[in-house]
Parts: sequence; C-alpha cells; structure tokens
Amino acid sequence: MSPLLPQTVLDRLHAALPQARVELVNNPSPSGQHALLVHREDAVQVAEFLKNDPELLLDYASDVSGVDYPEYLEAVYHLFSIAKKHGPIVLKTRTGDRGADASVPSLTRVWKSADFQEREAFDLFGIRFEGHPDLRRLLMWEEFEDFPLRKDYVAPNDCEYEPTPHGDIVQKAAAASASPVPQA
Amino acid sequence: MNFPGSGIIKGMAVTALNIVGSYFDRAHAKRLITEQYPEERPKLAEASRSFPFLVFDGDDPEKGIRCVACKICEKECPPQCIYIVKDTDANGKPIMRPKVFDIDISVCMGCQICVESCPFESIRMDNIYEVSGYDRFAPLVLHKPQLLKSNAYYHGIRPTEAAATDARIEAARLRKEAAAKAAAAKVAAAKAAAAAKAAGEKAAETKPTQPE
Amino acid sequence: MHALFQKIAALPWDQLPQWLFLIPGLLMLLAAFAAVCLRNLIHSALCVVLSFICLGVLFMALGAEFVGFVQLLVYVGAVAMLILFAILLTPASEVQASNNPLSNFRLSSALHAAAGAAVSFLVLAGLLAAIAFSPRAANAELPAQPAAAPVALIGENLLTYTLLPLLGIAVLLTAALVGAALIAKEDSKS
Amino acid sequence: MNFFALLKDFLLQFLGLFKNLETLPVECMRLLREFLTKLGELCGITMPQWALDTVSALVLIVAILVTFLVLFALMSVFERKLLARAQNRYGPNRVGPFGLFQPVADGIKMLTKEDLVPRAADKVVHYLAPIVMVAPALMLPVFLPFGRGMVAVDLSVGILAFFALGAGTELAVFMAGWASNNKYSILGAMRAIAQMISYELPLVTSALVVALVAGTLSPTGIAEAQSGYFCGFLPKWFVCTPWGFAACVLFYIGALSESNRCPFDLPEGESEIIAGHLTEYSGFKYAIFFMAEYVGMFAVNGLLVTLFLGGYNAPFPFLEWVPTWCWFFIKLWAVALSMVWVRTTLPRFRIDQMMQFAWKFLLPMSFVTLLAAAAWYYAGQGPKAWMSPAAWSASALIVLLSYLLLGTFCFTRRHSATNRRYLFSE
Amino acid sequence: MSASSSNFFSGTADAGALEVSLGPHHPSTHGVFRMNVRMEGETVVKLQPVFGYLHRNHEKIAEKNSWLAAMPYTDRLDYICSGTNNWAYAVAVEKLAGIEVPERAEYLRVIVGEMTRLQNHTAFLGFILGDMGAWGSALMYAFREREKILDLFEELTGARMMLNYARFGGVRCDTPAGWLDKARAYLATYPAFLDEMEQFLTGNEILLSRLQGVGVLSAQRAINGGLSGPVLRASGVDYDIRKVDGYSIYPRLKFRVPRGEVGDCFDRFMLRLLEARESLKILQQALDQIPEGPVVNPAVKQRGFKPPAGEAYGRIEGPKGELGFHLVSNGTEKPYRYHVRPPSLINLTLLEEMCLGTKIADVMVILGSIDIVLGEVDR
Repeated sequence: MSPLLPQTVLDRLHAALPQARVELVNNPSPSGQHALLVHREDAVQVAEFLKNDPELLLDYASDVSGVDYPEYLEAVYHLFSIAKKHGPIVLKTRTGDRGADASVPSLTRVWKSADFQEREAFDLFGIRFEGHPDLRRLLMWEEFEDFPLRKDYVAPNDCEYEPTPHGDIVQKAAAASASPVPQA
Repeated sequence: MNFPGSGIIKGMAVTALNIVGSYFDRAHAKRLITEQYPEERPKLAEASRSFPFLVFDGDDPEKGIRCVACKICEKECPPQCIYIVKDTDANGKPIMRPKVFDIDISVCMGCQICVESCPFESIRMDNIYEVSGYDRFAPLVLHKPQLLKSNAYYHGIRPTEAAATDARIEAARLRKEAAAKAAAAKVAAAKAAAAAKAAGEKAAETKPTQPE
Repeated sequence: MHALFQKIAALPWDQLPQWLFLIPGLLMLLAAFAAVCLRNLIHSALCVVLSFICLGVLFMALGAEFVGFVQLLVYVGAVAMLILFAILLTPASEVQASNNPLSNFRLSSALHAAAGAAVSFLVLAGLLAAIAFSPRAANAELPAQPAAAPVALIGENLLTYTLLPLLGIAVLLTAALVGAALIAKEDSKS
Repeated sequence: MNFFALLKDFLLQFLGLFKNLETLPVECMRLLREFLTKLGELCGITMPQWALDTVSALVLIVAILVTFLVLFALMSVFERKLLARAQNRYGPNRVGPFGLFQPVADGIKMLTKEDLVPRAADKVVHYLAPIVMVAPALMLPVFLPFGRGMVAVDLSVGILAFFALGAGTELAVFMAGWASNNKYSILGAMRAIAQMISYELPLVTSALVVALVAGTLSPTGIAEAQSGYFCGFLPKWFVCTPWGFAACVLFYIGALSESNRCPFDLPEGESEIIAGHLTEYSGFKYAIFFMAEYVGMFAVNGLLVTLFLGGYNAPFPFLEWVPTWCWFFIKLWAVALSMVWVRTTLPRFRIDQMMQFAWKFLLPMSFVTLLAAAAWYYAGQGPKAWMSPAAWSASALIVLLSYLLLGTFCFTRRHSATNRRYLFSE
Repeated sequence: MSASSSNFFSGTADAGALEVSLGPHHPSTHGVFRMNVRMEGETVVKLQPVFGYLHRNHEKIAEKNSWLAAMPYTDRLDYICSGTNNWAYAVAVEKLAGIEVPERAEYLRVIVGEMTRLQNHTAFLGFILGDMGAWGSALMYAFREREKILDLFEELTGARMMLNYARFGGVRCDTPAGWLDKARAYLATYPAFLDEMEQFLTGNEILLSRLQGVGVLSAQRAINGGLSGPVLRASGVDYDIRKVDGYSIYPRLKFRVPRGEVGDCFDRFMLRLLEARESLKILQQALDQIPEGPVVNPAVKQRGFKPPAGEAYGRIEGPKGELGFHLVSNGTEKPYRYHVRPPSLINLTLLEEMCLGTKIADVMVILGSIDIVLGEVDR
C-alpha cells in the first residue's frame, strides 16, 4: 500500500481550499496514523474534495466511529482509496461540547457507507449528525434517552440480577430485588 | 451435454449417490456421519476445554491443593465468574489456601484466560460437557469440593500438557532447591567466614600467650 | 315401546333412496337463501359454492354422472374462484356490510319485497309452464340407459349436431379473456 | 346356527382364500359382506336391497380409508428417512424398530397439541377449511383400480370425476388463507391458488392424451389398454411410448405442484412466508391438512400409475405370478419415493418463474404431446401402432424437437452458468 | 425494534399495499434481524431494516475489561469465523503498540485464518440453499465438511468455534503432534467436495433462475456504500485487503483474487466457491513452508498489557469483508475506546436499494447472498 502521508494530503488541502480550517493532529502511538482535524463548518467541503480530487480519490469511507473525550465528542472517519489503493487517512470532526451543541455535519451525502455508522455513533454517543437523511437510533429502542457508550453513563439498576449464590452478587441481587422494579 | 433440465438431473445424481452411499459407508466418514450421541460418545481431542477445575497433588484434596488464593484469576477473568475467599488458620492469621473457591459455570465462557494467568499451575481446563442442572442458579455454581480433581485425573485427560506442567513444576522446585542450597551455602560460607574470622581472633588472643 | 318398533319397521323403507335425495335439494335452496341474507360477503360466496355442490349431487342422483362431475369441475373449481377473487379485489369488500333488508323493515322496503316476490313468481310460473307443455313431459318412461358410454355420445353430439354453438362460445370466451387481460394490463399501468 | 358357529365357519372360509393371492382382496370383501348380511339375518333384521348396497359400500369405504391412512403413516416415516439418508444421517430410528412407530408418536403429539384459533380469525371458515380440504382428498382414491377387477367405483367417467373432486382443494386453501386473518396466510393462499390453477391445465391435458389413445375415460379401461407385451417382453405401458413418456413427465410435474411438493412448495415457503395458509393452524387441524396433502399426493400418484405405468399390469411376462394389486402398490411407492428424492435436491421456484414455467413451457408441451400421440396413433393404425416403427419415429421426433425448442428459448435461455466470466487478478 | 418502525406502519397504506415485518423471529434472517417490508402484491415497495435485537454493547464491555480480556469476546462478534476476529484484534493492537510477530506465529495465523474462511464459505453454500428452499441437503453436506475443519480447530485451540487463539505478538499455543499432517490430509480431500457441490448446484436450472439477475449492484454504488469482501468483488471491484495491505505473510504466498462482472446474487454465490479454492491454495503453501520457532513474541507481557497512548486502526480481510478495529489507548490497562468495523452491518447499507422492486422471495435470497451474522451486526 503505497504510503500516502497525512502531511501530503494536508498540503493539497491547503493548496486547494485555503479557507478550510484543517490541521494535523499528531498520533503518539507507533502506528503513525496522524489525523486531519477539520473544523465543523467546512467538513463537507473538505470531504467532497478528498473524494473527488484526481490525486487522492479517497472514495471508500470504510469506518466511522465516535469517541468520547472529556470536553467534546469526536467523529473519526477512516478513508481509503479503491483506485489508488492507498492507506487509512484519518479525518476527525469535533463537536462544540458534550451537551446541547453536540452536533457535527453528516458526511453520508459524500460516502453512503457512513449512513448506518453515523446512526450508531448518534445512538451510542449522542453526536447529532446534521443533514443525515434518516437519523434514528440504530441499536437501542426509540424511547431510550441516555447514550450508553459515554464515559459518564450509569447503567440502570433495573435489570434482573441473576442471584448467583456466591460473593457480592448475592447482596447486589438482594438490593435489586428489594428496590421496586420500575414497571416498563 | 447441457440440454435444458440436465443441471437438475446432475443434481439428482449427487443426491442419489449420497442416498446409496449412506448404506455402504461403514467407516461413518463420508456418507453417513451421524454419531448416535447417548450410545456413541464423541472422542474428545486432548486440548478440548469446557470449564476450569482445581488440581491437587497426592490423594488428599485439602492438603495437596496447589491454589494459594492469590486471586489473580479472579481479577483476570473477563466475565468475573470466579469468587475466592482466603482461608484463615486457627487464630485468624490468613494462610495461603482458599476457604471458598466458587466458579459460576453459567457465566463462565471457557476462555481459559485463568489458566494462562495462574502462576501456580493450579487451575486447568476440564473437558466435561454434561453439566446441566435443574435450576438456573444453585447447581450451576461449582464449589471447591466439586472443582478439586487429582493430578492423576489431569494426566488422564491431558497426558502431554500434564507432563509438561509437572516438568515445569519439577524444574521450578529444583531451581528453588538449588537457590535455597546456594543461599544456604552462601549463608554457611558467610557463617564459616564469620566463624573463621571469630576463630581467627580467638586464635589471635590465645596466640599471644604462646611464644611466637 | 315394542309398538313403536313395529310402526317404524312398517314404514316403506325400500323407497327411502328416492326421498334421501330431497336433502341436497333442500340444502341447495337453504344455501341459496343464506347466500342472499348473510352480511359477510365471503360467507355468502361460500354458500353459493355449497349450492353448486348440491346441484352437482342432484345431477349424479339422476344418473347423469358426466354432467354432475362437469358441474363440480367447472363451477366449484373455477367459477367459485372467480367469485371469490372478484370479492377480494373490490377494495371495500367487507368494510361496508350491506344493511340487511330484513333488519330495518320500513314501508319502502315492503314495496321492494313485494316487487321482488312478484318478479320471482313470474319467473317460476314461466319455468313450470315450459316443463308442463314440453312434449316429453307426459310422464313418459325415462329413456333406457344408452348403450354407448355417455361421454362418447356427448362428444359426438357436440362436434356434429351442435358444432356451431360450440365454436360461437369458444370465440366469445376468447374475446372475454382478451378483454380481461387488457383491463388488467391497464390497471397495472395506471 | 348361533353366532360362534357363524364366525368359525367364516374364519375357515377366510383361511381358504389364501390359496389364490390374486383374488384375495376381492374375495375378502365378498366374504365380509356375506358375513354382515348373515349377521343381520341372525339378529332378525330383514334388510331391503338398498341397505345391503350401503353395507357393501361402507365395507369398501372402510377398506380404502384404512389402506390410505396406513400409506399416509408409512409415507411420513419413509419420507423423513429417505430425506435423512440423502443428508448423510439416519432419520427417525428411536420410536420402535427402525423408527416405524414414529407416525404413532407424531399422531399423539398432534392430538395433544393445543388447537389455537386466532381471536380475529373468521371462526366458521377457519373450522371448515380443513374439512373441505380432506373430504375430497379422501374421495379421490375411490376411482383408482388397485388390481384387476378391484376398483371401488367403476365409473365410465372416472378420470373426469377424479379432477372434479380434486378442484375442491383450491377452495379449501383459499378458505384457510382468508380465515386466518394473517398477512402470511393471505400471501400463501394467493400463491397456492395461482399455482394450482396454472398447473391444473397441463395435468388435465396430459391425462386427456392417454384417454384419447385408450379411447375411454374409465381408469379400468385405460389399465386394460396397457396390459400385454410388445416385441416379446416389453410391457405395453404408455410411458414406454415417446409421447407417453413426455405426458408422464408433465403429469409428474403437475402432480408435484397439485400436492404442493418440493420445487412447487411456494404456498408454505417456510423460508419466505413461514407456513403460508397453514400458519395459523396447529394441533389436530394441522394434522388434517397434513393428512389431506399426503392422501392427495397418493391419489394423484395412483392416477399417474394407472395412466402411464400400466396400473396393475406386471412389467414382464415372467413376473406375472405376482398378484396384480401388489404391482399397483409397488409402483405407487416407487413414484411417491421419487417425489421425496426430488425434494432432497431442488430449491423452490419463485412465484413468477413458476407461473411462467407453467404457461410458457408445460402447456405448449402438453399440446405437443397431444399432437405426438395423434401422430403415433394414426401412423400405426390404432393398436398395431405398438409395432410400427413409423409411429414411433414420428412421435419421438415431434416430442424431442419441441422439447429442445421450447426448453432453450422459452425458459432457460437467459440462465446458464456457462455465460458467466470471472476475472482473476494476481 | 425502534419505535420509528411504527411510523413506517402508520403511513397511509393504500389499498394494494401489505405491510409485513419480516423477523426478528423468522426462519431465514440468519439471526434476530428484522425488516419492515411494504409490498404491493409480492413486489417490495419499501424496506426498512431494524437492528438491535442482539445488541449487548460489546464495546462497553471491552472498555471495562483489560486488553487481553477483550480477546475472548471477539470470538462472539462473528461467531462463525472467530479465528479471523481474534486475528483482526491482534493486528490492531500490534499496530497500536508496534509489536513484532515471529514467523511461525504468522504462518499459524494464516493457516487458522484461511481455514476459517474455508468453513465460512462452505457454511454459506448451505445457508443460501436453505434460503431458496432446498432445506437440508446442501446444508448437511456443507456442515459435514465444516465439522472436519472444526475438529482440527478443537485439536489446536481446544474449542470448535470459540478459538480465542491469537495473542498480542503471536498465538496462544503451538500445534500438537501430527496436527499439520492431519490438516494436509484433510485439505487434500477438499477439492473433491467442492467439485461435487459444483456439480450439485451450479448447473441446476431452478437455482440459476433464482439467483441470476437478482439484487444487481454496480461497482460504483458498491464502493460508495462501503461494501467489502466477496460482495464488493462480485460487483467487479478488485479490492482484497490481503493484496492491498499485504499484511502478515500474504505477499510471499501466490494466490489469485477472483471478481465477478455482473454483481448479482449468482456472482456472489460463485465468488465464495472460487475464493474457497484460492484459500485451499494458500493453505497448501502455508502448510508446506511453515518454519520452526517461537509462537509468540516473548517480549510482550500479555497480562497487564499497557500499550503506549495513541490511536490506531488495524484491519484484515475477513470471510465476510473488511474487519477493522479502531483502538484508542490512554496508556492504562483498559482501552479508552474500542470500536469494531462490522462488515456484516455495513454490507447491509445497500440492502434496501437492492431489494426495491423484487419479490418477497428475492429479499430472502439477497439477504442470504450478503451473508450476515447478527452477532457482528448488533455487537
């Protein structure tokens, strides 16, 4: 896989879209997959360029995953090029904060593969993807309010504990069954 | 020859081959592979694992138990299905032996990470597979007496692995003895040297009285 | 009790088969009447099918097996399916149940009933007249069972004596089929 | 002559019957009728003529019901065993020797299962559907000649009666589908009706072909037309003639779809619409549907055997010592088990392909077999056609030519594994 | 079971339309998968997949446990190919921590991975025939051969399906005595089975008419939809991660990557057969050239494994498609973020597009041809 370095992609981006706010985020791990952090407003424009530029042709968004950091939520896109067969270019967009302004533009218009994965990030992290054709919860049921994969998520205590007769689980089961089970 | 309908006839030929073949497949290898379970038991491979068990040396489970209740396996077990309580001797001082060692086999997924992480070779994977009970919870928690099985049983189900484990334990014991002997020798040497020095000084005191 | 047995034994048991065949006749009338009165369209369609079956049984009772079985094959096999499909394809099949005239009897429906009765009486009268004045009705003996198999007789008759009507009906049926196909085609296109 | 003497006398006569196996069933029936009438007289009831006829009819009906229910029970075991053998496993062998008591176990299971009726179902029609399904199915075998002189009702229009009663199943399937008020059953019912109607035509036309050549619509007449041998030892069965073989294959495909069996089991396509019109049936009603399907299958197979495989005639002269009714049941089992063999292999048709196959391939082929039969009959001047090579070559040519033309252009021209290329990159 | 499916049903159903929810309890959805289908007659007008019935928040479990404890859980992702799941996780962690893998371990991983692909494609033959209604025969032949591969796995790793075999920097244990010869002997009989299956299936007219021309997908749409694996290559895209990334020892092994032209269900079906033959070639080469040596990198401490802080995305060519892991580590013993790139879920992105206008029976065949496993779709 001929190595396409994020730096060369960054230079082409600055050359083509000078007003796009894109910067390189250093990745300390030995994998050396440094990411391109793009500002929310011009994420779609950058994505269009990455996909259609004859030099890059990153037309295969293989993986989209949300990550929960203390101050913001992040959507990470791993882009590949089928024609040129070069490597994962990591594109990151960050939300304003983890509460009201947790929204990021959806790139499903550019890469259809991001459809279900963005819905999953919305379902498990609460990242609202603006412009997503059908933003619903992917895995949890519709009435579920909280976002399970966030670090501050507290698992509800209403599930039926298997009263396995050993160790602390017995006490937890007793406590659980003692408290009234909320009628679903 | 592919006249219309020939594909279907070729397909039918394959099924016919299997129907007739199943009556002549004595070795039960190709055309008739059913194992009539209760009567014909499956021959398990040596490495096949199901649930963990505790190994004890010699013939008395309580004395020969290898486990020292260090709780590494309890921490490492992904679904947290092992529960250990350290034993205390007569006057309450904790001793290196588990009083309670439960494994909840309804939670255990047989991933044998406990076997890998046990430094004392005391927990091993069994290959029993008929472990059903009439209640969802109580019978599926194996307590220490049910878990303890002799080293001979371990040799029975896994000859090569048991032999390798015994070899490792033997080597570790020999190394410990060698280390102990070396330490003892060093201590003895140190004592001898000290004694020699002491003897030397005593000699020195007694020697002035003797004419040089 | 013994007398009761005697009286029963004295009944003309040997004519029983002739009377037995009253049952399909009565059943047919009942089914036809039920077909008219039932609220649920599907139930009434099934009652119509029941009356077809009873008609077939009557034909067989009269010894005309061929006509009886053709009746069964054509009516129960095909026409019943047509009726049921027609009911299925009309969208409001069981939504607006037709209000049963018997349930809310008002003066205007009385006139309707009277008119209906008159018309049916006229039809019945015409039918009886046709039977009475037809040449063969003078209680002539039933013709002996024809020697050749009835099928062969019908076959010959069909292709010689009544060839023209047969071809006429054939053309008519094909035209009807083609028409139905066209209408169905238009529906699916629109 | 008290009761026991009568019984002893008839038992002796019964043992005497075993000398001649050929007429054993017929004599048994006669003996049973005599025994019942004598029993009636013993009890002082003088029965009028029609009562005697009804008694003999009842005896016949009981005989036919017993044989066909035993066939149904055995078939449900042998089908599962043959299906299993094709899939490299044993099949039911736990209940009784070689699993032969499995139908008893299935029967008990079916009877003890709760018979659910959905709340929104149309109760009356839901209850009637199995009855309307099984009644005609049980009436069908009445017209089939089990052996020489052993036919329950010898009608001159037997074949027509057979198809007339067979038409009842469509109605029952519709009633079942509509009454269950369940989306899957509606779909299943629509599919079943479409399939039955479009496959009835080839079925009836191929039966028509045989009726034309044999000159009669009565099954016994057709069976008699196939007795005898040509050029020494070959049996004069219609399947041995070119047009007969084509008509037999068409009839076989029609029979497969009439009884909703394998390539045509769309109505209960379990991988698509669960169990089609049978989704909402359980317990005994499901067992009745199940029985109706199997008895219907045996009846249609019986007709196939009568029309094409020479009914009760022996295949070779030196095998004539075997009683005729044995031949009928041997051939019946052979055709039934071949249907199971088809079931092990073929996937299911899609609804539009099935319809297209029926209207564009089977129907034209059946008219062609009509043509070929006519050519065979007139080229060989009637019964002498068995020996005349002109008749054989004419009809063979017509059948083969049309099969290849229709086969390649009508149905399979677009699909073939050969016109697909796969590129490999290093 | 998201309630949004309720608005799917509450739409004004015109007279002809019939709305059915196929699943989650349905014989041929390969697990608890549900599709709300609106049909006119038999043709599909609208299709909406519903996920989440098997969701157990696999990624939260991994974040609560140590790095090694997540390995047995990857067996449960795509429970038919646990060999490749473990391998993908190990590759991702090795990329995250920059770990070297000894030669013999690479060969053992390739052998177990290709055997997993072989038995997955064999099982696929059985399932697709089941979806088309030939219940039993093809499935039983496929499972008869698959059992033999699972027995080899049991002798090597101790479990038939839940191998838990890969470790960071190698594999868990070496091959028992005689295992390699037994594997070679068994794989020698495999081509005969594939030939028998081809004679049994590919000529069958009914199968051809059920598969050809159904669920056609163009190469451009497949790429944009993120499809991967045999489904992508059936549409004519030459993209096999074993050739593109050249990970492990694949550059050394000679094998070819088949791809179709039309991109319909029949091409996907044939692709699996051709790939099974290619896997056989790889296995023969790997079994012949396997060197001696350690099976795990001794420098790596499996228990209490602490990779340096940072982020990595590692992927391999799984039997169902590109199986990737996006791992974020903050230097502690527990992963900060553990994300699985599920090929089964992403291959379903274009399911509705393929199924519009087809019959209800085709929906089952198209779903079968994509070959999904719900453990991986719902995680």
